[in-house]
Amino acid sequence: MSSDRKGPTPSSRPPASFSRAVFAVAWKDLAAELRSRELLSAMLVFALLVILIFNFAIELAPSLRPTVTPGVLWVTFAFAGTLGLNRSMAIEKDRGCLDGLLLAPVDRAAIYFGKMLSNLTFMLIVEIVVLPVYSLLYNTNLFVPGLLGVILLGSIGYVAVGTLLASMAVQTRTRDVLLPILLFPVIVPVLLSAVRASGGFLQGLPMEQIRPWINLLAAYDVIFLAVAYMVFDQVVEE
Amino acid sequence: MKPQPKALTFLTLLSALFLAGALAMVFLYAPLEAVMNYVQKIFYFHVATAWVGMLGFIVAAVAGVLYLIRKDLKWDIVELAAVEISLVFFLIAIVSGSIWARPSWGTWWTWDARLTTAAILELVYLAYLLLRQGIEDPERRARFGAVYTLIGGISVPVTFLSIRLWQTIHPAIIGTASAEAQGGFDMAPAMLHTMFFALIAFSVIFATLLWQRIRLGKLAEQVEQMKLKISE
Amino acid sequence: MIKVRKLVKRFGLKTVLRGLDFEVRTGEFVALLGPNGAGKTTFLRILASLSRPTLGELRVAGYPLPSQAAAVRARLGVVTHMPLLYGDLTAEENLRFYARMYGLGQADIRLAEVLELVGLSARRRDLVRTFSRGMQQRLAIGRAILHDPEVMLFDEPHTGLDQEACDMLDRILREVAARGRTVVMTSHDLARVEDLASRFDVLSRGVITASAGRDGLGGNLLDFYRGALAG
Amino acid sequence: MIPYAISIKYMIGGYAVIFSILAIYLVSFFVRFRSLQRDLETLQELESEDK
Repeated sequence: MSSDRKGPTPSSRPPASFSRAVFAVAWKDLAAELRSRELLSAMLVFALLVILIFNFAIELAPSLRPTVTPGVLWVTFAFAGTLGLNRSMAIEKDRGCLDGLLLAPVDRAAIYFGKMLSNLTFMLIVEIVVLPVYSLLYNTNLFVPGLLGVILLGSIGYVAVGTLLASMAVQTRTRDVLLPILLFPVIVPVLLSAVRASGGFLQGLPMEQIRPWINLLAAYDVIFLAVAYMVFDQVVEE
Repeated sequence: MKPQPKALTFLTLLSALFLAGALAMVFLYAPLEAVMNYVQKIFYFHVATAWVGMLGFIVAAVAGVLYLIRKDLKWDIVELAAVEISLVFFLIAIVSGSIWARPSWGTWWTWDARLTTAAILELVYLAYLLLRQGIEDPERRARFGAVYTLIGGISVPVTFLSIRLWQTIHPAIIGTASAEAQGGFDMAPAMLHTMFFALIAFSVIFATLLWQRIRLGKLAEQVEQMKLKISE
Repeated sequence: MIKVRKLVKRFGLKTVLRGLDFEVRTGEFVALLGPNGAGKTTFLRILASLSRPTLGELRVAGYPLPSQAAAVRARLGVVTHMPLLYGDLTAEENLRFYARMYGLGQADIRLAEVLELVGLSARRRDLVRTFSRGMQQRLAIGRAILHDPEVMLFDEPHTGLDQEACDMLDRILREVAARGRTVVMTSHDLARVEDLASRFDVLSRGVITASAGRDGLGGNLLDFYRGALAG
Repeated sequence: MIPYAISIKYMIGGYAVIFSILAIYLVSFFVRFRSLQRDLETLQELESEDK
């Protein structure tokens, strides 16, 4: 050990700041994922499979594509998302790491935001890969700036609630199956407005018709980030 | 278990009377509606049961928040009781609404905001029960349950708004099941009286059921306590 | 350093700790003994601020719990039978992550020191999931002493370790104690703790039933322990 | 206008469903109450035997 001082450590050491802790948590998730790639590869393969299955299940005829595409995309994101959320929290539970996080002298909400940030990153990476593949396969241009904005807003709402619920789900007996059951019924507003807004941009609807959906998405994001901020310590503490 | 309090016995009897009274008003007092005639009589109980479901939803959300603040397991018992009652009564409302809709609009189901939201709420509450089932520790079960009712309590109204918005922007999708068809008929004063009586009657029934269900919850808690005491 | 008054912990209807009193002075090394299910782990989790007390007062490292949990956490190092490490990060990355969580600034020197101390310098770039149980436990100790805590809590640290790793652990424990740090360790391996600890407390049925210093044992530890459980 | 015969059929069906669900719930309620009460009595007996 570095020094030979005894007794209480001087309290001059600054407590870990909130934002530093948030980024530390997100960083270690990303660093671990960069190495193992198990979470992202599972999410990606699954997402591509969902799209493939949709192709056979509902004839994605060219005339239907503009109306069906947003639905297919969001269902794909939502399904792949639960896979990632489950895995990301299971890692914390595996070697008791959640306790390790809780032992750190940081606000519990910082842990939530860190996990949320890394989950959001995983989700966005999957979306970034899925979009061009879908464009290519179905010859639809998906690179509309508005659509990308909607995807960001929708993903934030999804991950905000998903991270909170996943941290509850991993602490139950039925942890592997519980997350989608808990998540999907409360995520309906996000999916509905994200699908509508995405469809609006793809069909080139006037902004007045899209804006209400964007507002709804933004409101949902803000509300649920705030709720998760307030209740997260109740979910991880005994 | 303590014997049933006098007030509760009284309330239970009152509920039975009110239920009989509501039935009598529906069948003897309320006039026949001109277009839908008999089947319109479902309306009174449909609205009243949906109202009980709403009350349960509100009580559950409030009890959840109170639990998170106070950490007193009695609020957990209240919350579970309210969820269960809400689940049953929304189910009644959905099924009866469906049966009413069939002859009136030629369809069992419309993606109407109220109906769809009620169905989603049912799913939220089923998920809630599954969540509770997966947790042994009663204290954690209560905490997670309260957090989930809180999330549901916020997301379900937002769901309602978003479905409403969906319909106003895309009225074509709804087709015949537009606002006019959603129970839109002229209500005679006698119909209004009947509806309000049914609402009051079912509010009393809700209070009774909630109280009884809370007693059931307390009894279950007592049994758990006895089991622990004996096993020690 | 640690002061606990009338601590009660209930899980729902089940009472695990029933009015426990406990006090540890600075620099003491307390071995907390007791049968399985006596509430040792629960008690340690409460001291570690991982679990909230139902009733009772407690102060750790001079701060009350749970109201000033963050201040306590900054002065506390905890080792449990779970390593609390990430398998897909290297030894060094794990420590660096925790250094950030504890707000340690330029931590490189400190990281090297700690890795040296727990004998993992050579393997600092290897993934933790390739480590044996003993090495993981050593790294877990490294994680716990990273911020040079005033109080250290060990929950059955010897469980699942081979002889060599146990000896290594004992050496580290002695060093920690020699530096005047306060240590509380639970164990049911009496032979191991006998010459480590300076004080022995027995936790049984949710309360401390006996406590004695090294000199006050009156014979050997086993007799003392049996006596405490019987009485 | 809906023919009376059909309308009555649905009305009866509707009320039948309302009251059956209500009845099922109440019965399940009583069953749970009774079984809990029986459990409690058994436990109380067990306890008094212990003493």
